[in-house]
Formats: sequence, structure tokens, C-alpha cells
Amino acid sequence: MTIVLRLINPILGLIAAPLLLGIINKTKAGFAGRTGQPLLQSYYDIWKLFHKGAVYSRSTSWIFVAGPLIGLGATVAAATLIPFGALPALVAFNGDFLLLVYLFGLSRFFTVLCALDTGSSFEGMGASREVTFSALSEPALLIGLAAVARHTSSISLSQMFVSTTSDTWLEWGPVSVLVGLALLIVLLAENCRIPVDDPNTHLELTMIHEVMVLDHSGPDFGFILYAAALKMWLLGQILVGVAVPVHSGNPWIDTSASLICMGLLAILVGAIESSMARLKLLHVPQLLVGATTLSILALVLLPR
Amino acid sequence: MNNTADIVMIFLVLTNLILLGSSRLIACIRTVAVQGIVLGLLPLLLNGWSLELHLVIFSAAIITLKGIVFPWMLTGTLRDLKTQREVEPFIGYGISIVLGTVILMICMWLGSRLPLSGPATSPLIVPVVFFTIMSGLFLIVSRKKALTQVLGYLVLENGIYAFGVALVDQQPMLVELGILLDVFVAVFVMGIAIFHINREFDHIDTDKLSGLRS
Amino acid sequence: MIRALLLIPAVAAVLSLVIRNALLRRIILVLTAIGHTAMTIAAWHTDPAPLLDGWLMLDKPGLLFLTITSILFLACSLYAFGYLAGEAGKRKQDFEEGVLFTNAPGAVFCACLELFLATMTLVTVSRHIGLLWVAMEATTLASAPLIYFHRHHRSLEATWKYLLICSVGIALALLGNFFMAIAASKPGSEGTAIVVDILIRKGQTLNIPWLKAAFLFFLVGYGTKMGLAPLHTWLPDAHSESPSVISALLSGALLNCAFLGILRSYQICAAAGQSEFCRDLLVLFGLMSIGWATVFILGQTDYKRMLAYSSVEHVGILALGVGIGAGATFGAMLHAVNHSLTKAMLFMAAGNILAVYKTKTTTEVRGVLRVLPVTGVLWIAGFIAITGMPPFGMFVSEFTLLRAMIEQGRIGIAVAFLAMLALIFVGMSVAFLNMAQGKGEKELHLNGKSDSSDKSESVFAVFPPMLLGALTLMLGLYIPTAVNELLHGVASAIGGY
Amino acid sequence: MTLFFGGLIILLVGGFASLLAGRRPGLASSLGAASAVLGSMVAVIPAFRILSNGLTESSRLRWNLPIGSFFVQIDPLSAMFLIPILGLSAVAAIYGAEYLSIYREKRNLGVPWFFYNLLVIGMMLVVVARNGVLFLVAWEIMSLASFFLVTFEYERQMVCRAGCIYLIATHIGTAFLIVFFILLGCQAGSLDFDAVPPMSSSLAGVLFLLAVVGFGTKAGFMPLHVWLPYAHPAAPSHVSAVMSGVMIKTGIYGLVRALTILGAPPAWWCWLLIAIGTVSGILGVLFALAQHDLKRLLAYHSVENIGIITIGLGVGLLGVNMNSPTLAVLGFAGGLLHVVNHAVFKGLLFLGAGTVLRSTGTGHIDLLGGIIKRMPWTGLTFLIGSMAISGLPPLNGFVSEFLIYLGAFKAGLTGGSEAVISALIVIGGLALIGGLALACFTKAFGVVFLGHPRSSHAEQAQEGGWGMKSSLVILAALCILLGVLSPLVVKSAANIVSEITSLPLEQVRTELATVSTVLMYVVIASLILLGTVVFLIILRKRLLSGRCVRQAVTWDCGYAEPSSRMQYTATSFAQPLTDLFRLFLRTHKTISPPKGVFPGESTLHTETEDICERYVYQPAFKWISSALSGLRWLQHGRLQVYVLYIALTLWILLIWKLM
Repeated sequence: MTIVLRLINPILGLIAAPLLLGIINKTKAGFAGRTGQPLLQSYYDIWKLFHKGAVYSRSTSWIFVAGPLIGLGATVAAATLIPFGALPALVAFNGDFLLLVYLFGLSRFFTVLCALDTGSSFEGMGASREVTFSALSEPALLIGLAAVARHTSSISLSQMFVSTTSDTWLEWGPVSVLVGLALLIVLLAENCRIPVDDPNTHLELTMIHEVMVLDHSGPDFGFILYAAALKMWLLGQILVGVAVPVHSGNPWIDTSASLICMGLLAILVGAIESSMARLKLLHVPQLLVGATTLSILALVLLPR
Repeated sequence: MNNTADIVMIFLVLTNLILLGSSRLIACIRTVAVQGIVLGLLPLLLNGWSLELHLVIFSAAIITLKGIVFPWMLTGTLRDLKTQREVEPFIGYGISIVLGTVILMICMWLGSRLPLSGPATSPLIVPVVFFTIMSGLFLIVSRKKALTQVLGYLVLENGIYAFGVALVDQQPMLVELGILLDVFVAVFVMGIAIFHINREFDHIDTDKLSGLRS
Repeated sequence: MIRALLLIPAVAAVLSLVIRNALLRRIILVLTAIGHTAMTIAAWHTDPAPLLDGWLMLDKPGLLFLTITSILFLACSLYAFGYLAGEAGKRKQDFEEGVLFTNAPGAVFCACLELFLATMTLVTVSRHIGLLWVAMEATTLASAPLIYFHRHHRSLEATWKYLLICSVGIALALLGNFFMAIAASKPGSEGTAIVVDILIRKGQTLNIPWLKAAFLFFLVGYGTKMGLAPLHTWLPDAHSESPSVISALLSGALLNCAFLGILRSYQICAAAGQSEFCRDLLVLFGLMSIGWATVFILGQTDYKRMLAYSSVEHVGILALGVGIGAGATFGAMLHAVNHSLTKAMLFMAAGNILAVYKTKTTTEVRGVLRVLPVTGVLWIAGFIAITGMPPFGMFVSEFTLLRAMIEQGRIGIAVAFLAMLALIFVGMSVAFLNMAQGKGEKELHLNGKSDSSDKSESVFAVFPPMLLGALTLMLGLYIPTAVNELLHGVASAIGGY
Repeated sequence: MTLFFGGLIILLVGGFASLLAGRRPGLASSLGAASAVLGSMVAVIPAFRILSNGLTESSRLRWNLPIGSFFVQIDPLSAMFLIPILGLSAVAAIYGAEYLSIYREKRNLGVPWFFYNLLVIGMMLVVVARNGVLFLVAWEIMSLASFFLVTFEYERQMVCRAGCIYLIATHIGTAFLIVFFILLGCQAGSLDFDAVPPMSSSLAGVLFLLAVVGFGTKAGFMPLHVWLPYAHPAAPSHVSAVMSGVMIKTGIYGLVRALTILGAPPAWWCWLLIAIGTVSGILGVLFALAQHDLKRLLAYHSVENIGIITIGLGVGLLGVNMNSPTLAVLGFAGGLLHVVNHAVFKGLLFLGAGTVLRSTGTGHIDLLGGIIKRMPWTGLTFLIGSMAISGLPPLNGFVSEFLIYLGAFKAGLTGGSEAVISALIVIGGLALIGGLALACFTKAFGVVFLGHPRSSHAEQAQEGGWGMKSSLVILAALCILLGVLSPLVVKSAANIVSEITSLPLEQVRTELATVSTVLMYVVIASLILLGTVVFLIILRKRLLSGRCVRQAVTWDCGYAEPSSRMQYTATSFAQPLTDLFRLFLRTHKTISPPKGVFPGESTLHTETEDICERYVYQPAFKWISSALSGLRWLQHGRLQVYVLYIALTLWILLIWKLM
């Protein structure tokens, strides 16, 4: 029974992940005064890609094929580590978020390798940016989580979320704000949203994530899109879990509240995207270092 | 007999000062020779002309060696080398003498630091011996010619010798003669060396002998 | 037996002066060495009877240094056997300035070599310090012609400096003898023969100021000969200009003999309760020597001079060890053995290199390992040994020294010692490794040596250094019990353990 | 113990045999390799036994050296180091037998094999020696043997330089160790480790510093690491694998052994270790990122990993100091586990790099590319190695870093403010290191193995023979196994950790049990990952079945035929990060940019010197040598002056002493 219960959460994630992109796009359209693409557009895209053939560059090797699979696999595995609202994580243990971070690392590793495998200079460029920014965002994420861990005195995501209650806000409000901000920046950076990257630019020179997957096509590309959406969902879960502690005791309320918060988060991202422009690439590191300092502050400011 | 010893000592001091001051090599050689002869007589003097056999042999050996053989050898070399007969000092004669007197003072002080136990034959001995040694070294250091350095070595030797003869009770014959032999061979080899130096460098100025450095 | 030890080389010397046949002379030379070594080994088993009512006697320190001398001489004679065959009396081109020069006649060389051995033996066996002095001066005179074997002006200059500086020094040591006699003489009483044992027995009754003065004169006198800075000045010149085999003997055997002279006087002072006085001086001179060597080894461009300065360093270490006293004394004695073996080995290897590359400039020698495989290996091994790395003996001795220093809480000295050793290591490693490694063809051509004729390494050129290297390697891994006992005996004889 | 000595003797005999057989390369090579493998296999048996049953075996023989005694002892700690040493040596020997065969004509192959076996013997003795003199002798034998292996190709100027730097560095390090051991033995009178009495805290502090410097030079702590990036590229690849994989670990071993001897640690030791570890880790990976030579890059990664290990030790020490067993166990277990893991994957990577080097003839990353198609085995194994060293799950590299992370988080949870600070440093440091390592190895693997060949070197690449392939495969398999079986592996650390931390064994066992359950979950997650991937593979096959799958040129925004020159180079790949950290890297760029309407030849060349060498050591040595050469006038050849020296010395002494 418990296993089934525990399975709900990842499955929910797997199903609902692409929806976030839809919400974001809708929001942006709203800001732009367009009707915009339908909410479920990402589902359609993925479905379409799954039913296409594939074109491979001659310079690629088996790495290029393996990349998307492992990338998605890692993300799915990561999905089993995060609780959501009242839904427990499939596996919860001390330091599970470390595994989470490094699973993301695994998928990034292969995405980058695929990019380099094509031998295209643009994809190499994107890869180089990707590794640079992720190397900087990793400390921010981990230290931020350390702060959370310290003020919930637990080093397992499930524990953390359970023990972040509404009164943590009352007590450590500023700290939570700092952590929340840091996590938000990390979320934006990791998912290549504005202000770090512009997902729907059309100039390869300025892309980061998109340019890395230029040569993927068909199901592989579908996997990639899906993995991206899922990653967004997961980081969102963490942010929500830390920032919006709803523990009414009633599982339905909690879960639905969390779902709503995810929606709000998506809208927030959309708002950010349509309200501000993309940073110069040279300024992105400063943003990320800023995030790191935020989380360091959070960790240090915590009263002993 | 104290005074005899004193006389000898004073004589030594004078000869040293002469050496420091004299400019002609041949003169230096002769002075050293005289010094040697006096030293040879010293054992007999100290023992009040008691002609014991080994003493006689001994002083005879010294006199022949220091008074005759060495000067003869050195003059011989000097004759062979067709170089000018000046000493060629780094430090002028006048200053040399002044320095010599200064050194003499230091030596007096040193002598006072080393009190002789028992019936001191002469209070002058220790300082004078130090002075002789020092002036020998001074000759080596302050003169250019290899020959002068041999002379300096001889003076050094004389000083040490004077000390041995004057103060130390009889050393066994073997050692004495061994020492003499060594000195002899030393001077002999040095003579040869000087000969070669002259052949190689066409002079015996040792300031040219500084090719090997650091 | 002592008589035999003294007579064998002396007679041989006379023989080789009269014999005309060069080969026969060389054979005699080797035979002398073998006989001498045999007698020495015999002396290990039954300690020989004293001669001349105890003036000539072989005590433990004497035996130690006699053994070193004898072994070295054996190796050197073998080396010289091959060397002289190559250095026949033809006029040769001097490779530094291109002037022509001849060698000293082989007869003189052999005779002086054997005389040198005789005199050094006399140094080790004589207990009468006057006799010791005579022998010491004799070693100078016997070795001077050896240094002037290659008759060109640089070697002449070296010889002249050696002669004069050492003679002056030794003369001072003679004064030391007399002072010692004064110190020993009782007011009124008849004078005593200055034999070490008697003086030690008289111990407390000696006249302290004179004794101190005597030790100072001994230190300066024999220190000149031993090569303690700043009295060592003759040493680099003589070592670099003399034939390598002679350099090996000078630095392996002669320096030790001079050291023996200092040790004797130290024994007497210690008996008179003045050991502190002497040991401070020894420490001072030891450190000065090591420092001086450091200065001149770093960036030294002439590898034979570098070896010479390393000798200065190591006699400094000997003095330091005896000065530290206690456990360090043992270390110092062991170090004396190791240094002699290693340094002789290195000088022989240097001789082989010199013979092929025709230059003493470090930077002009490359690729010894390829051109002269065996010599190259010996060169590297010698480098490892001389810098006190395991598994060679010098590591053990230096380790013992350091241990004694630190146990006595003389941290400052220990640190300075280590620092200087490290600097010396840097200097030497750069020079040695660059010489051994690399291609080497270019350098050979550059020095006008492309013919492979004298690239072949003869047995006589490589076997003796191999032997010495093997010995010091053994001392690094396992010290035979007999040697260990002897070393401890010596150490206790000069007030350590 | 008998088996251990048996292995030792096999190695020794084999070494000498191959030295004697040097004239016949084939025979020498096979003799050396066979004896190395056999000896290691024999000697590793007792190590495993002792690690499992936790009993200590020792034997003490008389040794005719002053204060030396042949006192050897295998306790769990020694065993734990013996296993990687012997294992990697055996594998590398298999590899080397083939690797060296190209020198057949030029070289006497007996020599390298002799020194190889000597190196193994040295390392074995170092970890089992329990007497100062024995330890130092073994230590120097190890160093010298490795020196001779580094200078195997001694004709090349660069190799000579590397050897010289290595020798000087290791010698100076040893000087500190000599002082360390003497001081240690001072009270005891004997230099046996078990004879050391409890000492005052100040003395312990001095000893600790000496140990850090002395052992750190060998291990490659950051300011002392200068020799590493020279020695590893210079050595033959199987030797660099052994040196980087296990030899530098003897430094870590020495440090840990010193910690067991020195008694209770004060807090500053932990902070020092953590600081050193973090600095070494971050700077190491940064410099690795900036390198162009594959083996030099790997060498700098050794510095990084040594840093991680040191962080682990620091965390463990912190636990001992705060007497929080969990922390101690996590730290030490993580650090020591990383020792083993690093031995495996760094060995793998160096061997892979060796294969590349041997078949393409260059180690310059920007000249390679696309060789995974020509050497699939090497490619796959190198990929696994890269993933492991970047600490990606489910491979072994992740496990050890994971444990250290956990320790840091625990410290952050429980401890006071200074614990939080150190936790902060550790977490941030490890995170940064992880990210940068990922960047560095995507660069290394991606540019070397993927894309188009960038030069004729890369085009002529072909796969190594069976010897080389098999050793690569063995190590790669170990990377996976150590990762997947980590729950069992960590359990075996109980004896060691309790020996180091002197915690009761039972407590350590329970702590480790919890750790291993955590790791169990990690493995479960990894299995989920695996299952998903398998599912996706099937899915993809189903989806693509019956659809058209075409080959085409890479999409390059409309260029006609992309040439291999148009690929992104390693330099440009790393450029954003190197620019970001230019404060430390001080990369020199020499650019001739394209000019004019029809730009001609234009080049960019970057070079990154080591800051420590550039700004610390070189100036220091320059200064010393100039200062000393200022004294050379003292001996300028004038006889008179020399005699004056004598006279002055005499008179000064007389006046001074007779005052």
C-alpha cells in the first residue's frame, strides 16, 4: 500500500511536468496580450516528436544516442527523491538531495557530451556555457539546502519539508526569503530561463541549452524536451517545499495547495520572463555568485 | 744565562724587523741565514756551552741546514731566475715595519696570557716566538715573489724552532731529525717548484698565480 | 706487523725508483696495495705489537683510518694501473688552453704514490704526536709531485698553493706539539715524551692554558690540511687539477689522516677535562665548512671542483659530528668511512668522464648514461650516495648525527645543517643529473671527441669505483658486527658512544 | 605475513631477473611484468584477510643499523592501503608489458621493470614499516625508483627537468620527515612506532606540522604540489598510473598513521586539513581545466582528489575533536574510501590516456578528437573513468564524496558556529569542485574522443592490444562495482576507522551500518535510473522502428561542409571558466587577431603556469642563488689572501680563547 502511495508522487510529476511550460507560455502570452499557444502545447510537441523519424550527424557516435536516454533516466530517478505536499517521496534517506543534485549532474554530463559529439562549434559553445553556469549554481543550491537542513535540523528532503512549518516563516522569515531567492535563481539558471537564457531565441550564438540539442531529432529530442520539463518540475517542487510550508494535516489540502503553488511559480517565472530582458552572458556568473552569497548568508545568519 | 737567551731573542726581533724592511731579496736571504745560524747556536748557549754529543750534532745539523744549505739553495735559484732582485711588496716597507711593531705589542700581550710554569728561561721567549711566526706569515702574505714566500716560511719555521729549542726539554733525536728532514725536503721541493714556476710563467710573481678561483 | 705495514710501501717506492720497466712498476704498485691491505686485514684479527716503546701502536682510531686508507689505496692502485697505461709519457694537448704538456715520469709517480701510502700509514700508527707531525708533513711532501703529474701551469699553481698553505699550516701544528710538551712538563721535573697515551694518563695534571693554545694550533694546523673552512683554500685547486685517482686519495685518505691528528689532540684535551672547549670549536668550524661548501657548490661550473667542495662539506660534517659528541661521534666515524668510499668512487667516475669528454665544465657534459653506461650509473649512484639518500651508508651516518643533535636539543644547529644540506642537494642534483642524462652526441662533437676509441670503459676504470660503491651500499643496508664494534670503539675512545 | 614476504621476494627476484635479462627485451619485459603481477597477487592475500578479520600481524627482525629495526606490521589501515597499491600495480604491470614494447629496439627494458618492482616493494614496505629508519629507507627507495621511472626517457630535456624537480621536491620533503621521526623517537629512545610515549600538545603540534609538510610534499598538497604536473606527464603511462593512483597516497597514509600516533587532535589541526584540502581541491581542478596536455590535466586532477581526501580526513578529525562519532566515521570512511576509488579511476584514466598517447603520438588535447570510433574500448572505459572522477552516480567516485558531504552536513547541523563555518567551506568547496570537475572532464572526454579528428594524429589512432584493453576493462569494472557494492564496501572500513579514531569498534560498526543503509537507498535510486534507461532504450527502439533514420552533416547554421578546424577546441571550451578565475590562473594569452577585410593567418595561444612555481619557488631559488653567488669573491685565487685567512683564523682564535 505504502509503495503505491509513494508511487503517486513521481507519477504525478511525470504527468504534470510539461504543464508548467504551458502555464509559463500562457503567462507570457498574457503579458504580451496574445492568446498564445494552448496550455498543453508541450504535450503535443513531445507526442509529435515521438512519432517522427530521426536524423543523425555523421560525426556522432553512440554517445549521441545514449545521451538523451540517460538524461531523461537520471531526471526520472531524481523525481523519486522529492516529496510533494502530503505525498511522500518514493525513496527518502539522509542526503537524498545530494543524489538529486548529482543526478542532474549526470544528465548534464551527457547533454554536454552529445553537444561535443556533433563537432558543431555552436553546440560546443553552448556546452561550455552550460558547464560554466552549472558549476556556479551548484554551490548556491547545496549551501541553500544546507541552510534549510540546519534550521530544520534534518538532512533528508522529506524531513526538511515536513519540518518546515508555517511558523518557520514567523521565526526565520528573512532566512527563508534568502534561501527562497537563491533557489529561485538556481531554478531559473538550471532550466535556462530568462534572465540566464532565453528558451525561444532563434540565434544560436546566444543560446545555451537549446543550442546544445540542435542536432537531436525525433524521439531523442522528445526525451530531451520531456526531461527539461521534468527538471523544471522537480526544482519547482523543492522551491515550493521550502518556501510554502503547508501542513494542515489534511493530505488533500496540502497536496492541492502545493499544486497551486507550482502553478503560481510557473506564473511567476512567466512574469519574470516577460518583465525583464536576458542578462549579458558575462553578467550571468555574477547573478549566480550572488545566489551563492544569498545562501551563505542564510546559513550563517541562522541563530545557533 | 737568562741574558744570553734575552740577547738571542732581541736579536731575533731585530732580524725580523730587518726582513720586514729590507728591499733586496739577497739581503733577505742572508738575514734568514744569520737567523738560522744563531738559532743553531741557541741550544748550546742555553746549556752554557756544555758540549754534549747530541746537542753538538743537533746544532751542527741546524747550522748547516738553516745557515748554509738553504741560503745556498735559495741564492742558487735566485741566480737561475733572471728576474729583478727586488722583493716587490704589496705593503710598503715602512708600513710593514710599523705593522710589525704593532704585531709585536699583540704578541707581548699574548705571552702574558701564557705563563710559563717553572724557572722561565726568559720572559721574552714566548712573545718573540709569536712575533717571529707572525712576521713569517706577514712576509708570505705581503710579498709577491714565490721566493719571498719561501723565506717567510723559513722565518716561521725558525720561530717555532726557537721555541722548541728554548723551552721544550729534550725531544728524542728521532723526532728532532725527522722535523729537520721535513723542513729540508719542504724547502727543497719548494725550490723545485719555484724553478718550474719560473719556467712556466717566466717570473715568480705569485699574483699571476691566481688562475684557479672560486 | 706495523713494521711490515710501513716497510712494504717504502721498499716498493725505492724499487719503483730504480726499476726501468713501466709495466713492472705498475705491477709492483698493485702488489704493494694488495700486500698492504692483507696486512691491514691481519691487523683486524690480531692487534699488532707496539714498536719503539709504544710510539708506534695501532689503537682503534688508527686501525679505522688505516683500513680506510688501505682499501682506498687498493682501489686507486687498480685504477692507476689502467690510468698509467693510458697516460704514457707522450706530449699531450691540454684541453682547456690547448698548450702542450708532458706528464711526470711514471717512476716518480709510482714512487710518490707508494711513499704517500707509507707516510699515511705512519700517521695512522704513530702515537707520539711529534712523530705524527713528521708523518703528516711527509704526506704533504709525498703528494705534492702527484698533484703536479700533468705538467702544465694550472697544476703547477695548484701544487704551489698546496705546498705552501699546507706547510704553513703544518708548521703551526708543530708549535702545537711544543705547546703540548710545555703543558705536559712539570716544574722542575724531567720533561715527558709527548705520547698520546702518557698525556691522556697525565690528564688532569696538564697545564690548561698551554693545552688550550696547543689545541688551537693543532686545530688550525691540521685543519688546514683537513680542509676545514676557511683554511681549506688549497683543496679545490689541488683536487681539480690533479689526476682523478690522486684526487680520490687526497680526499678519501689524506683528509681523514689530518682529521686523526685533530682527534688525537682532542683526546688529550678531553682527558684534561677540556672537551667542551674543543667541541664548541669543532662545531663552529664544522658549520663554517658546510656553509662555505654550500656557497661554492651552488652554481659550481666545474664538476671536479664541485666534488672538492663537497669534500669540504663532508669534513665539516665530521668535525660537526665530533663536536656534537655523544651518539654523533659514532655517526661521524661512520661518515668518515662512507665519505671516503663514496668520494673516491665519484672522483674515479669523474676521471672516466674527463677522459672521454675532455672537459671539466659541467654544462659541456651531457648524456653520460648513454656514452659511458657503467660510469653513468656509477655517477648517479655516487650522487645519490653523497647526498645522503638511502639505501647508501651516508644516510645512516647523517641520520645518526641529526638524531644526536636533536636529542641534545641543539635544534638551531640541526635546522641549519638540514637547510645547508638541502641547498647543496639542489646544487649537486642539477649538475649531476644534467650531466648523466640527455643525448650527449652534440657535446661529444663539441669537445672534438667523436671517435669511439676511448669510449670503451676498461675494467680498471670501472671495477674499482664499483667495488667502493658496493661497500658503501652495504654500509647503508647492513653494518657488519665487526665494523660496528670498531666504530663504537673509536667513538668511545674519543669521548662519545 | 609469510605470504607478504613471499610476494616481496617474488618482486625482488623478478626485478633482478629482468635486469639481468635486459639484453633481451621480450624476456625482460615478460619476466618483470609476470613477477610484478604474481608478487602483488600473493602479497595482497594477507591484506584482504587482515582487512576482513581485523587482526594485526607483525614481525620484528634484528637489523644491523644504528637505531634501526626491521619491524613490520600489517594492521587494517596498512591492509587498506596495501590492497589498492598491489592491485593497481598488478593491473598497470599487465598494461605496461604491452605499453613498453614500442621501446623494444631503443631501450634496455630490464631497467624500467627493475625499478617498477622496486617501486612496488618500496610502497609495500612504506605502509607496513613500523620503525622510523625502515620507513625512511623504504620511503626513499620508493622515491628513487619512481624518479628513475620518471626519467625513463632521459634524453628528452623536458623529462630531465621533470625528474630534477621531482627529486628535489621529494628530497626536501623527506628532510622534514627525518626531523619528524627523530623528534618522534626522542623520548622513546627507539624509533619503533609502538614505543612512542604520550607527548605534550606543543610537541604534537610541531610533529603534526612536520608531517603535513613532509607527507604533503609527496601527496601533492597545494603549495607543495609543483613536482606533480611535471613528473606524471614525463613518466611512462603505466608508471604515472601507479604514481598518481597509489604512490602519492602513501603521503596520505603517512599523515593518517601520524594522526594515529600523535593522539587527540586540537581543533586547529582539523581546520588546517580542511583548508589545505579545499585549496588543493579547487585550485587543482582549476589548473586542470586550463591545461592542454591530457596527462598534465590528469596530474592536476590528482591534486584535486588529494584535496578531497584531505577534506574527508579533516572532517573526520573534526568529528574526533567534537567527539561526534557519526562525523568522525563519515569523514574518515569517506576520505579513505576516496583513496581507494581515486586509485581505481585515476589509474584507469592514466592508462586510457597512455593508450591515446601511444596510438596517436600526442597528448595535446586540441590535436585529438573523434577517436572513440577508432578505439571503442578505450573510449568507453575512459568515459566511465571520467564519470567516476566527476563524482557522478552510480559510480564509485560519487559514493566517497557523498559520505564527505554527509559528514559536512552533519557538522553543519549539530556543531557550533565554527563547525558551521567549516561545514560551509566543505560543502561549498566540494560543490564547486564537483561542478568544475564535470566541466573539466566533459572537456577532456568530449574533445579527445568525440567530434571530428582535429589532426592527422587523431586520424591514425587505433585500439591498443589485449594487454592494454583488458587492464582498462578491469579497472572500469571496478569503478562500477565499487559504486554499486558500496553498502558492503563501507562496512569493511569499521576496523580501520576505529583504529584511527580510537572509537570502540561496536560504535563504529553501528555508525557504518546506518551509512550503508543510506548507500543502499542510493543504490536503489541508481537501479531506478538503470531501469528507466533500459525502458527508454526499448521505447526508443519501438518508436523508431519503421521510421526513416538518416545520416547527415552536423547542423551548422548553413555552412556547407563543416571542417574539423571549425570545432570548438578545449581551450575555448574552458575559456569562460578560466576567465572567471583568472585571478588564480594568470593564463598568458598570445593573440594575433584576424585583421582587415580578407583576414589572413590568425592565432591564439594560451599558457597557464603554476602560480606557486611562478610566484613562490622560482623567485625564492633565484634570490638564494644570487645571494650566495655574492659570496664567491671569498675565494678568488690569491695565495697571499689564503695564507692571510690562516693567520687571521689563528690569531682570532688565540685572542678569543685566551682572553
